[in-house]
Amino acid sequence: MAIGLNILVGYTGQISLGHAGFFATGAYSCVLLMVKAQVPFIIALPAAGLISALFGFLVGLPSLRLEGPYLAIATLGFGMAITQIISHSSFTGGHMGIEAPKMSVGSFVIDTPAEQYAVITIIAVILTVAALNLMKTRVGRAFVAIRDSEIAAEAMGINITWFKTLSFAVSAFYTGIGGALMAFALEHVSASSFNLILSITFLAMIVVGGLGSIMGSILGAALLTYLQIKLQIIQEAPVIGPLLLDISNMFFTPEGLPNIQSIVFGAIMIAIVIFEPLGMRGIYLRIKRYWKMWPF
Amino acid sequence: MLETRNIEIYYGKIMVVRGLSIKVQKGEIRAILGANGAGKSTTLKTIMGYLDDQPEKGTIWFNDKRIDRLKTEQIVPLGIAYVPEGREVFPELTIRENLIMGAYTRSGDCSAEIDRVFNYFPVLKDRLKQQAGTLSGGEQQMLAIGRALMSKPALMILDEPSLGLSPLLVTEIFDIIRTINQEGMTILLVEQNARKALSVAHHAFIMETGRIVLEGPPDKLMKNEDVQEFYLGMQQEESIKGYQRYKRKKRWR
Amino acid sequence: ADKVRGVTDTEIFIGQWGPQTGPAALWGAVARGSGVYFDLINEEGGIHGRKIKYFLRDDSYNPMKTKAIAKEFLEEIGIFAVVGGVGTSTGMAVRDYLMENKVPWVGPPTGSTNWTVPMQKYLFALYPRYTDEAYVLTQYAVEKMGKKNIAFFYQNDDYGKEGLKGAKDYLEKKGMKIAAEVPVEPQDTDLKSHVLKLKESNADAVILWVLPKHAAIVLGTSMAAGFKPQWIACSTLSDSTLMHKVTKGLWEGVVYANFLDMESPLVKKYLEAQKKFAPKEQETGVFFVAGFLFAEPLVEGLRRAGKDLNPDSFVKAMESIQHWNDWLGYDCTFGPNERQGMKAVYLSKCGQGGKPEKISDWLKFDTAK
Amino acid sequence: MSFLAIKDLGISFGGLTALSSVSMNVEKGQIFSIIGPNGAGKTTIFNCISGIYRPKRGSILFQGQEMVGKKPYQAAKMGIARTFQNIELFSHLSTMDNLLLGRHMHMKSGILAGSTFLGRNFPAAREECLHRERVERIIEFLEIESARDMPVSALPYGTRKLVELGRALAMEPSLLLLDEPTAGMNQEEKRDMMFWIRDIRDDFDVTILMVEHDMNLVMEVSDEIFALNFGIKLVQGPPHVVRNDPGVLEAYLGRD
Amino acid sequence: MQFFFDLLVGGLSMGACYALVALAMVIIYKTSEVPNFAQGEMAMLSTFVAYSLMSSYHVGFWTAIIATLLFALVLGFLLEIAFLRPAKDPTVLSLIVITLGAEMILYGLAGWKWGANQNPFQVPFSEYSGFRIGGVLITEINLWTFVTSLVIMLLLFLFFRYTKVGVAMKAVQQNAFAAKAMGIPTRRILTFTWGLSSVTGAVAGVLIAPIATLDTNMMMDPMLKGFAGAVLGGMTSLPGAALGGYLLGIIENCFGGYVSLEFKSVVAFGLIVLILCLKPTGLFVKHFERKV
Ligand SMILES: Nc1ncnc2c1ncn2[C@@H]1O[C@H](COP(=O)(O)OP(=O)(O)OP(=O)(O)O)[C@@H](O)[C@H]1O
Ligand SMILES: Nc1ncnc2c1ncn2[C@@H]1O[C@H](COP(=O)(O)OP(=O)(O)OP(=O)(O)O)[C@@H](O)[C@H]1O
Ligand SMILES: [Mg+2]
Ligand SMILES: [Mg+2]
Repeated sequence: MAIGLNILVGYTGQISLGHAGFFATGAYSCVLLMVKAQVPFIIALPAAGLISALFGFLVGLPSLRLEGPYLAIATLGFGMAITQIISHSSFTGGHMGIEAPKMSVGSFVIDTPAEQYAVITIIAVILTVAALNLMKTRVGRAFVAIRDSEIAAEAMGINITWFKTLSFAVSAFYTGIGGALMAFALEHVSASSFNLILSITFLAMIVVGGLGSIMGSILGAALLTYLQIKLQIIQEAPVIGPLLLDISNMFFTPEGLPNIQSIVFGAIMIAIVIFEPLGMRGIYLRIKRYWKMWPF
Repeated sequence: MLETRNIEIYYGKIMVVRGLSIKVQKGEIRAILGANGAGKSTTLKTIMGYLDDQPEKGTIWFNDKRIDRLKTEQIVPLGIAYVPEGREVFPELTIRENLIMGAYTRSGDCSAEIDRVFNYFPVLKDRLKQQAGTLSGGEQQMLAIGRALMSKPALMILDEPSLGLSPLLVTEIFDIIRTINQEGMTILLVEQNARKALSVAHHAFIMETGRIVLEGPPDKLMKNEDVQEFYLGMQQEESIKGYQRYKRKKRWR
Repeated sequence: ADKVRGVTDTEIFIGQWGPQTGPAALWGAVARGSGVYFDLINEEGGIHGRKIKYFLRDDSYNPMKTKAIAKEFLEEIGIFAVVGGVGTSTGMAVRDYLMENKVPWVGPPTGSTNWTVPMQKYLFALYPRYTDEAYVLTQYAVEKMGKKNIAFFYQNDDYGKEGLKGAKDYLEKKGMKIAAEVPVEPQDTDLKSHVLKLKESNADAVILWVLPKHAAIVLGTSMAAGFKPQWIACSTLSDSTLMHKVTKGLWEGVVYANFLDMESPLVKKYLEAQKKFAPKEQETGVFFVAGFLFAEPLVEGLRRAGKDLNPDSFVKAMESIQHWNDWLGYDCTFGPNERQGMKAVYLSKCGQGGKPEKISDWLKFDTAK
Repeated sequence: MSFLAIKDLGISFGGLTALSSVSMNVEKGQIFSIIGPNGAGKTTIFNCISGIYRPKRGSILFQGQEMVGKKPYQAAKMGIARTFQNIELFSHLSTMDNLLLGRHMHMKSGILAGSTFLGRNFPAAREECLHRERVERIIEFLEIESARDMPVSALPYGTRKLVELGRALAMEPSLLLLDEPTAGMNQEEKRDMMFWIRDIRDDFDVTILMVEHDMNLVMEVSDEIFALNFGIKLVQGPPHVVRNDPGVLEAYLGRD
Repeated sequence: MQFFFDLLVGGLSMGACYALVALAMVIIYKTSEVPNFAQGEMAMLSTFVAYSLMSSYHVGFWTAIIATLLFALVLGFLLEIAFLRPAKDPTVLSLIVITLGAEMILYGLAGWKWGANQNPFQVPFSEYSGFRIGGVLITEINLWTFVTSLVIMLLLFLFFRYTKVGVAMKAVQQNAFAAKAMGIPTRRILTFTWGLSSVTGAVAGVLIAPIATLDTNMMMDPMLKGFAGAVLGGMTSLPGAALGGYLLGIIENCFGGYVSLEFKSVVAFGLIVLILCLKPTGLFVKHFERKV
């Protein structure tokens, strides 16, 4: 659910390294609501989003006066604190995490992977449309304005304090919902999953997808998730696999080969920024333009 | 001394400067006048090597050396100083540090130059330790010009030096321009204040949508009717009185 | 017969996850060790004509990824059983999922009680429980080494906490008090304040239930602080050559628990297999060999299950393993109500140059209590 | 009671007195110009009025309300719009979006309404259409149609100034602060600007407070001129008075 | 009391390492406004180079260190030239992403090459003995760490304050456009800062490794703490960053010693958030208000 972060970073230009924290908040609050308070899924999901938003709001408050690296550190602190607290509290299942119940709408229980996938897609589509709409109208424009020039934005009558915090909250809401959905997809939540690397991956997703573009966020998230799965078994790939093994044997250590994941990931992030600053959206736009010109 | 031969400059696919040739002779002041968006600043930036892969066509020569496609940091040491449009001081450095940066390409002590700058702009002297970003608009403009003087260039390129200056200061700045020119510096000037520019220049160009449409010595240009109307604003009286808004677009086509 | 997932006429699919990258990659050797073991078995002709096809996946010690891997195992590859799979929180993320889908799982390489309490039909644990291990270690320290003031330095998660519980159980029984319990967070590198806490307690022995890295740092830092108790280490720190190397010799004299018999002739055979199948493998220490250990009972179970292999026949076969000793561990025993296969450790002391010196026989847990 | 009454305004920056005891009254419907040498404190006055600086002493009464201590966005809500000396546009946005941001205060849709519309008839969409129309009218008025969908960072300086003016107009202010509106323009463009300033005052019914260095323009359009030097008032009065004031001549105009 | 002084010494020596990392980050931040997240990994890789030289090629310690610092310098140059320079119209965010990408690449490479093992890092001075001041032991390595960090800090400070290149580095950050107009070779300056910063970071790595043992994850925690220290000090101020690093080390140790070990690391961040709320640009940097 990179959309959330994109709202924050892409649109208001605030950098957060703590989104894993919101992700965790969303996942845990949704699961806990359902397990401990027997709240039905359709209520627990938005509630989880709102709880994350609340946290986002609270984290957003100090962020008002911070920017750049200062903000990054503050949010990083939040992300670390949240996971630390979760993993030390027995209410949240400690390090072991907790099992997530099945999603259900009314009496209809969703349990096959296909159904699960469908539900998640539907929710994602609804949220995407909402985000697209939001960005086209007053609130969204205000977010962008703040990024470009705070002074001017304020002179337009935009209450920066309010909108900055709001952007944090909205972004946290999205991330929280994302976290909750993830909890259901994996049927388990566990504190140690929500680490700094996750936050970085989020950031990578939106950059790869294209900053300030909602379509891009989705594409980016999809691509990176796909790669994450496929790179694991790179040794099994034809041609490249044996070749890499040979290289490993010659210059590196073969058991270190899985680290190639991290290398490829890093390389992709850099390549995208260097060659296609607009990310996947840029590529998409270019293809679109190309087809428009076709056959000329 | 400086010469552009038939240069064409593009922003992406849009041609902004279309076959421009200008020459600046040693010891002269030359001015480029022109409406908004004519491509004046673009031309200067290209001369200074700011725009990658530009000019698309044509060549630029400085003292018989080809300088197009050189990097800015290679061009400056040849003896060209540039005062960009819109001041562009180093906001968090002090005035002193700003000036020192102006002399970056020169080695050795630069206190003599600093004194010379303070001589031209005494205001700056009182603010030696103030951060440049907190200066008023005009003060920043003075600093920008002073900073360019620090490198003792052979050619100085100024982009709208009078922007935002009070009338008194505009006069002063042009006096200074004339003085440094008399001390031997060649000057290329882009200006909106045509009257002032023409009063100091030896030769001027008028630029419209990427082309030179008129050039010559100032007294000749002053006599041109269009120049009078659009750049010197001599016939404004009646149209204002009549509250009539009319515009003659598409000139010199 | 019906088609059984992960079993064909010629192959059995076995999966394992393990951190090959990231902060816990050290343990990744376990999963690679198992791989070599399966290669060896296949070379010897497989099991009832079937070869083992082994799937190793990297989860970077991230439960979220482990879960994704488990799903891949079941929904895409279709494996018969899981072996090993380092990590408690990672394993817990998939335990119920695997059990619901009747995936036999042999030998999760940690000593968590969660594997066997409550009992899971398809889950066979081998690694001696941390609680029990800590119990006997403490007992040994008090009874055999005459230590009176014992402190406990543990990683602040279930791994460390279970160890702590075992130690406290023993001390409580003896009416003794623990000198200090000092937790360390997995990501910490600066342990000065931890050491000062330990030093304050005036402990004459400190039990370590931490990562090798932290063990090394804490020994070094203690040395610098002039704090020199008897160090006693849990079985995850039982690679004394490695520990001796990273502590630059400080490990000498440390007493630690072992769950795998490095002197067994099997080890030699296994290391030869490694030379053959994974000649470049560098980490052939205890963790790597442990990868063999966790796979041995699985293979034994597969053998006993015979040609007609399915999860339930496998469980039956596993349950028939009683006091089995033809492996690296000790006295493997399962039963209809017994899922903890191994219940003993022996102690060693790190001698000169990191050479392990066995100082006790196998200490069986049930007799200890 | 004056429309805008500044009394005894003073502010200093670390030892430097930028304004000392400045007082002025601006009447409704006036075009009121502030002139003065560089660094006199003109922009500082603007910054005080629009809430960006907080003056050390003095008061600013706008339609009877105290402005000192108000935040910039509050000032904007009360009907004060401004342009900036160094142009502060939202450079990644198009001209259209920039102007729509000017309408920010007049729009109401919040997060919920903003994110949940599907067709033209939802309130947020309707509101959006309405305001777009208004903005179109301003674009037409300033003749910047060609720039409507261009990102403002690619516009020439003069056009950017116009966009900024348009954005201020979109706010429908009752007081408009213009900081050097014609800097960087040539005579012809300045002349256009002069007409616009008058038209704006007449058609949009706003009071205009302007800082400008072009004396021809100032003298032509101003009803009242206030001359400032080193944070101190030199003179105030109609153009012909100020033009011939010896203090102004000496400090500002020079012998021309 | 002795307990407190012990904590203090521990805090100071760890703080010195944080301070070095913080300095390294500040150097790059000063010229490009980019917090360099690859800093830790750069240091880790350099330390591994030193380790390999010593253990596999039996090079002497000091030779290895000099070779390593050279390596670090070149690594810094390379990263800048290969990754940062080609970026078209980079925003701060995209640069940050590049450093994150570089971080992942370096981490992956190190893991690939050196595996996951813990390695002992030998130094010719003792980790365990040293001299005592009133019962508090200051080990040789503590002393080395402390002195090295101070010397480097001082050198850097003088460099930035008094040399033309130093001032030019600041100028590049504030207005690269104008810096070019002054004839400042902005790109070369950037490359140079990366080299300088990389060397500073490598020193930190070499000083941390003997105590923390060397593995690919060694620098993760110090990197974050160093970053936090830099932010605490104000991100653009060298003395601020160094002090921030020291402070962080001390606070952490004292909190660990007196309050709770569990939340030791988190508290450091919590505290920073608190301080940032009160002083948004860190302790030692004047907030610069942009004038309009
Ligand atoms: N980055 C850019 N991308 C695309 N077009 C640009 C860019 N910068 C300038 N232009 C276009 O190039 C043309 C010339 O601009 P330039 O700034 O050179 O004009 P100018 O003569 O200096 O005008 P002014 O008097 O307003 O400064 C303008 O039409 C402008 O829209
Ligand atoms: N934030 C600040 N910090 C320090 N000094 C400031 C600050 N803002 C303004 N000043 C100083 O106050 C004085 C007045 O500045 P101001 O910008 O009001 O001048 P101005 O009249 O608008 O001049 P110009 O016509 O050149 O724009 C200047 O000397 C300037 O250096
Ligand atoms: Mg221009
Ligand atoms: Mg001003």
